[in-house]
Amino acid sequence: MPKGMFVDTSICTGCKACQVACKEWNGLPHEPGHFRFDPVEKRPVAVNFTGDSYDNTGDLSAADWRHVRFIEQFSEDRARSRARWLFSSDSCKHCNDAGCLNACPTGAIVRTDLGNVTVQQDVCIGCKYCIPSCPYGVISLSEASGTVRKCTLCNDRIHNGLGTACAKACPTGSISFGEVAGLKAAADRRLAQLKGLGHADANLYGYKEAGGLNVFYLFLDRPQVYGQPETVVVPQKRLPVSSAVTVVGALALGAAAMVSFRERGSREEDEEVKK
Amino acid sequence: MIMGSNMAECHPVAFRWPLKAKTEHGAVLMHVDPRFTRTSAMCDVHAPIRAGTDIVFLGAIINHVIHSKRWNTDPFFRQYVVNYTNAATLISPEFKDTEDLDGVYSGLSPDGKAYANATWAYQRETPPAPAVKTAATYTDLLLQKVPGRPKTDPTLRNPRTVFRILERHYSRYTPEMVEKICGCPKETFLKVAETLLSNSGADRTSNITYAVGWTQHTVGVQIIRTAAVLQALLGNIGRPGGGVLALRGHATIQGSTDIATLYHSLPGYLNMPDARKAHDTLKDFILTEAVPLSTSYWGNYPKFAVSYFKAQFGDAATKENDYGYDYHPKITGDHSHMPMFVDMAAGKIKGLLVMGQNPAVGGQNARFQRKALAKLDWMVVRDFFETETSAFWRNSPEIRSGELKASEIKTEVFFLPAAALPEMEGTFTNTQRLIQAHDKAVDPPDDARSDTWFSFHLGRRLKELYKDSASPRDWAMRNLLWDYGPDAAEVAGFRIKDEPSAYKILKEINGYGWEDRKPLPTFAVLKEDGSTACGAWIYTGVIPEEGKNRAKSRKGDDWISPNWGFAWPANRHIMYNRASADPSGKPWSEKKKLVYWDPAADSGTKDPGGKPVLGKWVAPSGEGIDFMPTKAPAFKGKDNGIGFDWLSGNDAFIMRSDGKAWLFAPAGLVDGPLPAHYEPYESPVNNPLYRQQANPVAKVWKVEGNAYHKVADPAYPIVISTYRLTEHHLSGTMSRWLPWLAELMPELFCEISPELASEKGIANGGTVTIRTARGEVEARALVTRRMRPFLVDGKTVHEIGLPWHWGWQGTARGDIVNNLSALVGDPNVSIHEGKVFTCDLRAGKKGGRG
Amino acid sequence: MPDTKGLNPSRRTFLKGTAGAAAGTVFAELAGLGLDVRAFAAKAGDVPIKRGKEVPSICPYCAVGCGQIVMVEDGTGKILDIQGNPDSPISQGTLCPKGAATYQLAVNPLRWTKVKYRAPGSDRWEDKPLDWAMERIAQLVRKTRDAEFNEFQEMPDGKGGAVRKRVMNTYAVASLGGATMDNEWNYVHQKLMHALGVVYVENQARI
Amino acid sequence: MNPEVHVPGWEWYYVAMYFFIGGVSAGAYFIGSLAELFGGERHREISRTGFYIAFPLILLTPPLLIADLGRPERFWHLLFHAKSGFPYLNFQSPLSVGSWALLLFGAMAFLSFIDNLVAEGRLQSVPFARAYSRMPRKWYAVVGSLAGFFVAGYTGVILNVTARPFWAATDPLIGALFIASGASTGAAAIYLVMAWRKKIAAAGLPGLDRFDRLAKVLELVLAVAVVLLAGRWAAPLLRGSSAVMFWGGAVLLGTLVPLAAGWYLPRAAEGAALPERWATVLAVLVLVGGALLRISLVHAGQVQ
Repeated sequence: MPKGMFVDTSICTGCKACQVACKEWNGLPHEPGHFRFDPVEKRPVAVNFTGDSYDNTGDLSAADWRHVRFIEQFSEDRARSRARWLFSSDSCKHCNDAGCLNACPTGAIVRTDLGNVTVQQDVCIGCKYCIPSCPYGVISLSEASGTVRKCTLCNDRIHNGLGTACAKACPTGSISFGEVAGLKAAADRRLAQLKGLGHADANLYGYKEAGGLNVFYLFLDRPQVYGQPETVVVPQKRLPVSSAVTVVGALALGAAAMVSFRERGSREEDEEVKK
Repeated sequence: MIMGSNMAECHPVAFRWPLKAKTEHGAVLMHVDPRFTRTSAMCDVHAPIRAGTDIVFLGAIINHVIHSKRWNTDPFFRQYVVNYTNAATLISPEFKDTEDLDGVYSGLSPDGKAYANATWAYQRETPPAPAVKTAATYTDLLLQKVPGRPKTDPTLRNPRTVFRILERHYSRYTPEMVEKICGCPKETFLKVAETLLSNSGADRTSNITYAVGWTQHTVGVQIIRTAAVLQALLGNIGRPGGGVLALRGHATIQGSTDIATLYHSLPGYLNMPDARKAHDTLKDFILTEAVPLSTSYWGNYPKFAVSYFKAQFGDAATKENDYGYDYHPKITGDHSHMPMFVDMAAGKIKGLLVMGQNPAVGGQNARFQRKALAKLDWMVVRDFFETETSAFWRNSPEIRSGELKASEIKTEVFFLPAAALPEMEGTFTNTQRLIQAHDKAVDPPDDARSDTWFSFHLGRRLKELYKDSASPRDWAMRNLLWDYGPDAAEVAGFRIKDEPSAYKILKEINGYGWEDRKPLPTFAVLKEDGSTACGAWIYTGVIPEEGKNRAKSRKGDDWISPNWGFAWPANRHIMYNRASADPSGKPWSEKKKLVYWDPAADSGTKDPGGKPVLGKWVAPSGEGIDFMPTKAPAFKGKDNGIGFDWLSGNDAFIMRSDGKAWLFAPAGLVDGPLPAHYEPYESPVNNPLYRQQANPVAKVWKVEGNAYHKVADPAYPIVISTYRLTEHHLSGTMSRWLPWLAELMPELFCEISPELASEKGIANGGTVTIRTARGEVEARALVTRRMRPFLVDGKTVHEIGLPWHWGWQGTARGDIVNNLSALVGDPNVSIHEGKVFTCDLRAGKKGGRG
Repeated sequence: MPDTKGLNPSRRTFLKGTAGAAAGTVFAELAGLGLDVRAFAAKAGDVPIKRGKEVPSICPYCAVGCGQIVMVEDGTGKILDIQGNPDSPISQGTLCPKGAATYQLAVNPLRWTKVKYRAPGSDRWEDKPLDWAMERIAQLVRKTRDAEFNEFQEMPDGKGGAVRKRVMNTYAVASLGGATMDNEWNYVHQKLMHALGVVYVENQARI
Repeated sequence: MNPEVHVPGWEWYYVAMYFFIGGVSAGAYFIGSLAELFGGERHREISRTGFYIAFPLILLTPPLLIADLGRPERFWHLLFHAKSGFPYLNFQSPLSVGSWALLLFGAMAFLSFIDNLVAEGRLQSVPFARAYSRMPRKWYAVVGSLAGFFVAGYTGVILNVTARPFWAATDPLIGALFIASGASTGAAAIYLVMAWRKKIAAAGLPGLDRFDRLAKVLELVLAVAVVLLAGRWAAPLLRGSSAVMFWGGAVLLGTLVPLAAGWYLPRAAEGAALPERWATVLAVLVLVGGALLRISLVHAGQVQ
């Protein structure tokens, strides 16, 4: 009975409570890259203004396990039909076919009985191979710990009968935590409701991607608009072909060597030389 | 309808509920605001209006409503309005409206700076014969001065009725005028008006929610009045789902207004004794304040006032010494925030206690306020972090620029570390009047102490210093009731043993019998003879019996939650909820049932024959009933009574002297009985409605360092609005020092429309400088179509927005936006006009074109 | 919509901890022929969670009044965590970003917890004992007030003349703030200010 | 492919150098083995040199690999499960398999290295020298060659089997490209070492040259194919420092110039063998080109 989260972006107000609640519960620091140090006053000073709507944290990182995106869609005349400000809170999706977990050479990344994918901090060696292996750009190296860190789906909370910290804090219920099957039923109902209200482009994201996502989304526009890839290939799916072609290359070279070294000297000659 | 508020951003958790109403019950959410904000994004309708034109928009809805078919045919509206509002009341024939006088009302003084409100009065019957001949008590005095009942015309045909005056007053507030003045498309306006109208009635209610987007104007009070008038006309007051909801900004800003640390008010909304009024003795004070209100529940004013003084001076407060009234200070003018700093700058104020406030950032014309701080002899700041206010002498912009020199600032500054909320026990009153307790979890670290600790121990030391004085000026200090030391059990387990008892203080606020020291269960038992002491009568009932603190009730339910906290007064969550039933006492509809008359219920009293008297008001939800519990709907009030005796069974508005909601305010406001549109004090356009440009009685301070811009000033052509964000709190002391919040909104930015940006050569993310006659600030440009230019009367008006949370301290820094704003305010309550003024904008850094 | 409230166990469950709560067995999902590390990872079966005494509180930021729970570590008496109170009918356990950051407001290395004093004309803070500061402030309040106390004041009589009125006040001392402080503080503070005759008493309700 | 996929932050001086040195080592070993297996005694010197090169070089790689780890002290988790202590292998992860391959290759390279020493009579005092026989040597060579191929190739598969747009788009060619480059740089290294040891055995060289040419042609073809395959993600190889390294270093210096020189110079010298001095320069170019190939591709994937 995997647990997960349903993120209904249609009722996200972009307040970022999830970002802070996540840091609070998980004891995450501010993202060091967002600050410079003021030597006179002896304190960090935030310098991460981006000009990208109200998004200043920009991305998920080892210190930012949640990230709220802001998408402004306004026509020049700002007619209501073409005036939208979309918000969406992003995190690790706890893929059923998880690129990071597949790539992990040490067994540090594990999936628990509740379906969440989490990094055992005492096992990870910081090889960073999981980082480019995540098709969603979630997992990241913490310079402080030398290990990779990401959302654990609040592993401690969910294994003690609680929901995730972000879902709990979310003022509007845009993030809800529960059993994936139940959440999907709710998501289907909400999608039908929105379609009925004329949101023709509304769609659910995460039913099929990467073997199904335990954290999935309702979007009002195409997933790409929210920065989510519309076709996801878990890298390890390509491993057999990639390996095979490499082996073919090796065989070709083997053949080349065989030909090269044989042409100039026969076994008989060798025998002679040896004698 | 959300207007004058950015609810989703500034009150995100409260916004949970309207959003639920939308997704689960199909409610229509509308946002009227100059900017497209996170609130607009969640609403079905966004009506953009030029800042400061709210009264035009709301007035036009009033005009639309009262001429609409629905309002004139659905009997609900007529029944509600005639019975529960003063629509039918006749106004003095001398009253002249703004339509008659081109923008001002009758009664304006020859210098145009103040109104006399005599001509705004009701027409009344002859006063009744007094019920008492001799006056032994303050109540008797009130009984001798009961005015005649207001004259009415329930048909509303008389041109002197409030309704006809209102109708004429708003007749030029048309959809076309909205388009012309507000810059809002007519169709959008009509959609808003129609939605409100169609969602009001017997089985539907509409709510209007506002915040400081309405208050921070020179017409702030009148904007809110306009909404109240509209809601009264739509029958949306006193009913579930209706009302005009204020979203306030600080954790207990409501509590600090109820138990006022405000110059003009005593706890419980009693006025501060005022040397400008006939307040020479306690009797004068009571008569001056209570006579105009005696036919409402304020008829109990003497009890509230005497019990207040008893709570201040205890045994020393006697009937003979007017309960210590003579030793209580009187105000002599406007001592509010802005004049406080004007007087400070003039050297009149020598010492300042700053408690959890940061005027160096949050004060209007902040540069002026910071420079005023340098004139003090001493200042005490209590806070968590080294606020800009506490550090003004060290590293403020004025020090850095050399304008001020630390060596020349003679101010002695104390920084006292404050306890954080989990480090002390106490109560907060939220924006719904709900008193909630927070318990002490841990001791504050090191020398940090609770605020109550500070004031209590400062008082204790001062009492010690004054204990041998015989001077009358020290009488109040000597006799001040100051017994809040903790019981051993209250501090058990904590390091700090001299923390005053929050319970004892709250018990005094609640009130108790002077002899038995037992808490009072309700303000109905207060006495005017000194036998009860009560700090703030409206809070009575929060400690109904010894040891029981209802602020600590923590049992919620799905609706009213009467057992979660305590909503003053008397746990009433929806004020004037008698209006949720029709005049005959029946619920308006099953769907909107809240409080109603149950004729079969046992009232708890017996008739002379010993049979139980049947009939009382009931509320199955557990809601406190805001009415006389057994007064039948058909009851006729006593003409020569006061308080509840005077009010009839359908006078739902029990705090009003006529028991009605006031569409027209014959008293209580200094700038007119009806709201009229005035342009902001600084505006790029002339008032298209009246010759009178701005509020004639607005408060202005023409002092050095506080220059104002002219109307349509070519040097300052752009409208600016200041506001807040979800990610920060006010002046930033509680958010900019938290890296978790600092990184969410790191720097000051300025929201600019692409149209204006291209006109000024501004690139997104670049630096811009905003200038007014008061100061200059630098900000990062956020170019966005969420901002738009307004077409006002054929002229393009550009508007920019600046969130104002930043200062030079903390972990998120930026220029202080209030360096731009001016000291100019609403005449009723002296709140400043921060939501709209004018400025100039250019690309580049301050002082250069870099 | 899924009811998020229902997904949270009641506060009491949380409070007492859950001895019998489903112990999460962590096991590695291993691809192919990899070693099954289930047996070893199962040591982490009882996934540890922060636990402590839970004290009900209220959010210190805006006036919505969301419920909070402060978790205090047994033994050390340190704040471990501050989060929403699911029992609150106002907030149902939710918080906004500021409310969610309350922990960092209380537990923050940048917070000042000692008395600081700046002498007239000085360019630096110095540390002072609390008791010294309290006594000095009391003396300053008394001196400033006594020097400029008005028992009576000439007031306009409305007819162009003046009339002597009892005012019992001082304009030399002012007080600012209060909207973020307890009702109890507001009460004792206004009481003290009025007893001293201070009339410049204001808080954030005006701005 | 999602351009927002995170960048691992692999440093060129650790990871790309590891890829490169591992490639040279594996290539040298591979050539050595093949020369040993198929080339007979004529190519004895080539095979010896290959084995002499492979082991010391592969010894250099673990420090490089470990230095790039966030927690270097935990490097052993790559082979043994941290909690159980048992050997750990994740077949889905080229990095996991590659770690074992590296270990295996290192072991074989060590055996071959010892073999060489014994064969050259440098370990006469060591007891087991007597146990020297040709059988185990061939076994090492076979197993070592396979492992070596793996070491040279898996580094490319590591890059290909990620979600970074450039690396994913160039899948499945980088593994083969790295193998080809490993062979060519291995050959260059053998040549240089032989030149340094003054053991240029004329009889063996043509075979090596021939193999080298074939490897370079394969490398060239694959390099161009990689760019074509990268398609819209090819930008880092078309502009900027990676492009210079790739085209100027890997393609031009590493393959085109040596190929052209190998074709032109002998003709210019009228049939005479390539002068040793030129050949040395060309071998250095090949090595530089091989290093730049790894650097440019490791870099390109972290740009796009």
